[in-house]
Amino acid sequence: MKVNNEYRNVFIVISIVFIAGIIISLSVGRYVVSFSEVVRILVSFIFQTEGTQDLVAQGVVLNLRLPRVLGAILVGSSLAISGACYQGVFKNQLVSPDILGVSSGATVGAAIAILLGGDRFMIQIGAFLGGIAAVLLTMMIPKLLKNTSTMLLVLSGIIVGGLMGSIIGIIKFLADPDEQLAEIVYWQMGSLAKVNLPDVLGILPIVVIATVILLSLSWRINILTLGDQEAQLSGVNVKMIRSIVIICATMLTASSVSISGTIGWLGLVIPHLARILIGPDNVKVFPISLLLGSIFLVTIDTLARVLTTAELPLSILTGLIGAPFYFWILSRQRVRL
Amino acid sequence: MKVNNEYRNVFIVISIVFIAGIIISLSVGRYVVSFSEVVRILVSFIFQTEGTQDLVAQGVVLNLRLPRVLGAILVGSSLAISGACYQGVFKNQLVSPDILGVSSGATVGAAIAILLGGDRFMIQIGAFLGGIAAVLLTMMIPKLLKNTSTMLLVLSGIIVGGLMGSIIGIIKFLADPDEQLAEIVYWQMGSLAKVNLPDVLGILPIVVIATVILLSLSWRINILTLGDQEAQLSGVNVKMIRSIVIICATMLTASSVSISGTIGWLGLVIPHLARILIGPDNVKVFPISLLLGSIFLVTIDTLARVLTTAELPLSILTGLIGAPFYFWILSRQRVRL
Amino acid sequence: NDNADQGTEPVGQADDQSEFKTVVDVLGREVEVKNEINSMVVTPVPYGSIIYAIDGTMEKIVAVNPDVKSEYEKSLLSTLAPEFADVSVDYVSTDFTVNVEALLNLKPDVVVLWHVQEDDIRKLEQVNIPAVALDQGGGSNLEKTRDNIEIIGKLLNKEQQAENLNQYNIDVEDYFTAKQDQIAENEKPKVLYIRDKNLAVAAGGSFNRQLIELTGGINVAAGVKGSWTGVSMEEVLNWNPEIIYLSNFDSFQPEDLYNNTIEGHDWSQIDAVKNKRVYKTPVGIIRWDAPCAETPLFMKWLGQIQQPELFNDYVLDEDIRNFYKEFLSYDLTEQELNKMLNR
Amino acid sequence: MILKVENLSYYYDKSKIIFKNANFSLHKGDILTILGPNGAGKSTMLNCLTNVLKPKSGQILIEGQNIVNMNFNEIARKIGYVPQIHIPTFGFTVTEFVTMGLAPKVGLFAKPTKKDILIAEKIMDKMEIYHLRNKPYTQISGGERQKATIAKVLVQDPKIIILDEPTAHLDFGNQHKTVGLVRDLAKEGYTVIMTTHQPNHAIMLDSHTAIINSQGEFLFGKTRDIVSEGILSNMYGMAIKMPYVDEIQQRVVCATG
Amino acid sequence: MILKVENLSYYYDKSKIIFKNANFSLHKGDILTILGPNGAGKSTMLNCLTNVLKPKSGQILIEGQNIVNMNFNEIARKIGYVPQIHIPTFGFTVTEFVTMGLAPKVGLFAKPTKKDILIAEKIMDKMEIYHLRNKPYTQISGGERQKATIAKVLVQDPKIIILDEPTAHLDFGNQHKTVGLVRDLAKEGYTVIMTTHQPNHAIMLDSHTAIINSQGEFLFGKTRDIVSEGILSNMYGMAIKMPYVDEIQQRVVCATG
Ligand SMILES: Nc1ncnc2c1ncn2[C@@H]1O[C@H](COP(=O)(O)OP(=O)(O)OP(=O)(O)O)[C@@H](O)[C@H]1O
Ligand SMILES: Nc1ncnc2c1ncn2[C@@H]1O[C@H](COP(=O)(O)OP(=O)(O)OP(=O)(O)O)[C@@H](O)[C@H]1O
Ligand SMILES: [Mg+2]
Ligand SMILES: [Mg+2]
Repeated sequence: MKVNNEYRNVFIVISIVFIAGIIISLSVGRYVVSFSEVVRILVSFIFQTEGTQDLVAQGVVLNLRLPRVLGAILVGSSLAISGACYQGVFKNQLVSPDILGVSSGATVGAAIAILLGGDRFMIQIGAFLGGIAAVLLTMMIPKLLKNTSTMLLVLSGIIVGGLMGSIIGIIKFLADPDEQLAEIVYWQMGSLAKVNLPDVLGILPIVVIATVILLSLSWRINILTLGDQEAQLSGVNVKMIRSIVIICATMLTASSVSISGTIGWLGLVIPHLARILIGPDNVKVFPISLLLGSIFLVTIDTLARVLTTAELPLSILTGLIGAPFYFWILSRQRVRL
Repeated sequence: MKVNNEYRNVFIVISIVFIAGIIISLSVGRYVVSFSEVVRILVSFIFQTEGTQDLVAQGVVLNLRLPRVLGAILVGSSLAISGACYQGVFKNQLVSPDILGVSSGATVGAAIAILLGGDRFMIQIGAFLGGIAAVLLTMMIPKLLKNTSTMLLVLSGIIVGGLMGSIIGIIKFLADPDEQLAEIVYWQMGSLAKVNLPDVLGILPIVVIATVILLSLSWRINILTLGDQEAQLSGVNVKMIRSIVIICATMLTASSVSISGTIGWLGLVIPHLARILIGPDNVKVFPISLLLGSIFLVTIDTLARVLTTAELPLSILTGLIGAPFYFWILSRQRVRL
Repeated sequence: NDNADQGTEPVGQADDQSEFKTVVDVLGREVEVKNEINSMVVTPVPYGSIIYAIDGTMEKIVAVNPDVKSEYEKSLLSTLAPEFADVSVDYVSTDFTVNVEALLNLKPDVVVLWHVQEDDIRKLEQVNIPAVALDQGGGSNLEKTRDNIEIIGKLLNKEQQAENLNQYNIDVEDYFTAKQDQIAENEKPKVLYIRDKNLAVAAGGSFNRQLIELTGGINVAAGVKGSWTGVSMEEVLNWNPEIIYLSNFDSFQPEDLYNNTIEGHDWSQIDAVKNKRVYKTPVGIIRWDAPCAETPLFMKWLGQIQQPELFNDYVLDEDIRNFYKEFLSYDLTEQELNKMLNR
Repeated sequence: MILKVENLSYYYDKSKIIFKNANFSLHKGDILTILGPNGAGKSTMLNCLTNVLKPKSGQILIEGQNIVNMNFNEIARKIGYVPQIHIPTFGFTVTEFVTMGLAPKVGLFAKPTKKDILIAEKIMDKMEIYHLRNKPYTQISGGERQKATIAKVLVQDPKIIILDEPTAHLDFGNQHKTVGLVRDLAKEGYTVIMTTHQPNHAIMLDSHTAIINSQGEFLFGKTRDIVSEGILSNMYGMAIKMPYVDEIQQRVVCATG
Repeated sequence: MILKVENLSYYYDKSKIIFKNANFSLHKGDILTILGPNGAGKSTMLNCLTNVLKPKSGQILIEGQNIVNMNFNEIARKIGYVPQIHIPTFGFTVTEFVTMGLAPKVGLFAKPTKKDILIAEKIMDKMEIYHLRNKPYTQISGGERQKATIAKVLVQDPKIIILDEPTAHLDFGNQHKTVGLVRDLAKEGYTVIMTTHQPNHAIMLDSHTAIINSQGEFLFGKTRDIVSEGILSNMYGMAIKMPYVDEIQQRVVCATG
């Protein structure tokens, strides 16, 4: 079948770009480590052999770059796949992972942790719990109003988002402007600069489990796009699937936001790119989104630390690089939207 | 006709609340001016007669409170009506006035002005021009791609919004954290504390003209919601109407944001409330939104200056007051969405 | 226009007209204020401590920006000026905006604010509260800080004290300027001044860069744009600074670097860390990281760290003690001095 | 001559011509029923006639004026269109919806007046949907919605009324009422073009009929000439009988088997 | 007995009963055609039968089991549903769409296999839409989409197939093919319930017919008993003749006038 071959080709090309991206990202940086040196360090790390004696280079590659690359892969893929899921569940291509308030909730959680003087771990926990709490609140409102339409759910997300926005405002208002406010603002701009291996390992199980569940549900999510009634009559337990998807996607977004701060835009745009490349079938869209999201964030994060002496926040680059790139894709494909 | 009477009643009730809101707002504040004194000051101001001799009270009412109330009316009504318009033009109840990037563009403009050390007037001009520039950019993209679907326009808005977000990030990054950053952050939180009469008079002509045009087009905008093709075949020049509406709504949002900073949420939610109250007919939704927007912002701004001795940013209160209020309306109406 | 002529008429009209004086602020406005100022509202952050240095008390300050208060609590001022402990922080926001109406109830004799707060100034004028503007450039420029100090002196009828303070400032600056050509480029240590754990550093446009260079160091981040700009750890490895200063904007300590406990950082291979040359900047009556009354002392401190051989004709501890005695009328204890210098 | 179509052809994709060489003209009071199998191109042709799609060749003249030189408002004053499927987003009431037909007649900034609404209500009454006037348009049955859409076009009051399968969702009674309505409209001087999947409707209207077949061939003529056992059998690809039924004094199209 | 409906009634709003006291039962291979004027409540009844709406009184038993005790998957294995109007949001290909019918048969986390797709393609071939298999579902004609939706239900392979106006957008040929298809499905052992606005289709299928009239009254019986001039005239509110046409050896429902 021609169509499936096309998918396979796209998948292979993107996988190659993905691996190349990782290797390039590990090899470049403000501190120059030669490519052969990088390979030697990696080999000795993987096989736990004695490798190079250049401790600085080894520190740079293993302690500074590697965790960031891994972090970028997890965060990028999580945001992309949860964006794709939400777009399917809400039958709307313009929905982002923030739709139910997870990002703003995470920001509130992180900000509270910062306000209470918590360390990085506390901030991560705060962000994670805050994100989940916001989504729970969002999902409670339609229950309270005894109206379970998607429209009301989305509206609830907006209500909760507004509320969280205000709470962030209060916290910023109360925060000590030197240390705490700067920290909150920094967090909101997104950064992988501080990611270390334990962070990555901390969210890894959640990310893997949620991703696997969502990938397995991809075909059912296709059916959800037919509309609640028709999906139900096709034997899909709409409420259950929707709940699972929302829970998994929330877990993904909350965990990734917890280590990187808020990163806008990616979760909205990457699934779109995937759909432009291989059509609306989520069975294909999810894996492609996952890869594209990783590639995109690894690239952005590499640029963030390489481009200038200053370490650029991710939110700056996602827009600056992502917007023209997206525009370019749109103009190349002349897609019918 | 029963239905039209219902509208008239709603309109009258809301108008009364509107006027009462203005009077209350002028009468309350941290500095106590008796109600009779307020009335005397206003009367002597309006009829240019010799009034009270209490110059401080006169200064408080005429120089501190009146410009804020007028500012709140203009900004609240502008955001509400432009939200209602965009929702009609884009056939989507979840669209806010920011959809084409006007707010983020205005923030960029204001932030650049702040970075260059501009004064308040420069910041206003910067915000206004920035907002318009962003929308122009958004509207250019579909032209460049030779695809004029609404979907692409909305996507362009997202692209431009992302881009603007990044530029704001850069500016914040470059800004001096002690003064400029605080000012930008504060601007983003929205405030009417600094509004004075010249500001209000400066945007008044634009707001009045754009509002009148939009109110007159309200019925045609109804027809736009039928979809492009059907609207065209009903004799509506879809492209023209859409352009006029976008231009006017952009002018409204840009001017109001220029004097108040960004105020989220209002433009999205107020038209919704109006629709809950009197149905989807824009001929009724526009005037009601206008009044509700004014009432809401006058209330919020009054609370911002009365609640505590410090000035609270508006974005804190819009969410804190608005979210539960909106929830309450939803729960009272048990609306079918 | 009615308001224009009332603008010169201050509140509290019962008072005798002869008790007024005119102060010219940095905007060139001639502000009529009470001769004897008894209550003032201060929005700029370092000026709480500067007023203390000039006036010897903070009891005239009735309301400040919350930051002034938090600075106060972290500094020696909390010992020196206990009268300030209960000052109100409710009327001014951290972005310096004042709630004019609420302020009216306080009836302050004068409000001191930054010259860029034009709207607040106008609103205050409209309700007849005298407002005196200081140059915000004082945040990054020694000369402008001195101008501001002069204005504060006039306001408080302490011109002489202000002048002395400024003169000391000029003398110390001149001392360092005079020795500039004696420092060989290759003997200047590579210095990095870090603001917080996010690696915001004193960059090309910063006040601290000027001080570092004046006192014989090379700011490795001089090429970075902005005043405080975030950089990456890899870049720091690249620079490999010999001396690191940690500001008081963040609570981090040299031990955090020595023990490599900051997430996402790797300090172990940096010379400054290997040689234990990481210094926490001192806090006197205010943190020295930004222009303040104690800036001359800060220069001296920097000088002896960066060029101990060259700047050897003063004893830092003594100069600090003298400064406190002369300008603040306070005898620093050994313990207080050690705490100030993080010893 | 109110409508003249010359040499019209259209394709979405060059490899598959939807129809070609369509030629016909209609006068005041004429009815044209368009028959054709699914996917032949009936809706496509209507979209060309309403200037929504630009024909790949040929031209369309309305009262002698080329449609490409007319603006939306002029077209809407000449042509009213009832689409095959209508999807509502906002819950306008039926009255509000029907009144929208006034758009080409009132000024750019105008709103319908009380008088306009009375006209609309009269037409709703005629279409037997007056009792639904305050119901949201999103909460009425498929057939009711069909009638509301027709009412909207009558409010628009054009010269030519184009209906895409107007009877698709109507019950048997309403189907025949609609056929009667079309006949009445023609008598009142409207020119009516409609597509249908019921050849019987063409016979009942007995005016002009066009056929588009799956190969894109176009055939036009008097209904009695076009609607014949041979042509229909050929077009639908099945055996069709057209016995004359005395009870209704008309031929009836029947499928055999 | 595959389906038993007892005393069913429904209203959206207490002031207007949509239907009441509906009683009937169907066996394997039965066909039920539901006739009724627009807005009578046919779609509403189908929504009750598929458990989308909860009846206000009465119960529905499928193979003896009360439908309210069955979960979605169980219902979908018993009942397949073809809606009256389908609005697509994403441009799935026709194959992807049709394959979605497999949902109740594969596990929660499963995806259709190559074999499943082959089955779907066979059914698409049978429905004559195989040539459209790679076309986006948003870019095919109304009739083509109708056929795709039926194909999807055939893939689902339930016991009872419910179709809401399956012939509404089909051309005359396809209408009769669909009627034939329904007959074949019944022969294969499916129980089929369909609404239609063509009483002729009921006659052609000649099994069971139900009528819902505008007053909400429900009538059920053998088609030959129910579809009579009297009952139809009454229900549609117009004079109806049902002459016997020799050519097709069947009665034909005709409107007079
Ligand atoms: N937007 C489009 N892009 C490409 N092809 C299209 C598009 N719309 C329709 N088609 C194709 O053009 C052909 C004619 O479609 P059209 O809708 O005109 O048929 P129709 O005669 O109205 O059919 P029906 O009786 O089913 O409504 C069909 O094969 C269809 O698949
Ligand atoms: N969601 C709803 N809320 C309230 N009333 C409704 C709703 N849906 C349908 N109705 C009303 O219920 C009645 C029956 O509607 P239904 O769609 O079942 O009719 P139907 O027999 O299928 O008509 P048609 O032949 O036109 O499809 C109609 O009067 C309609 O206006
Ligand atoms: Mg068609
Ligand atoms: Mg129906």
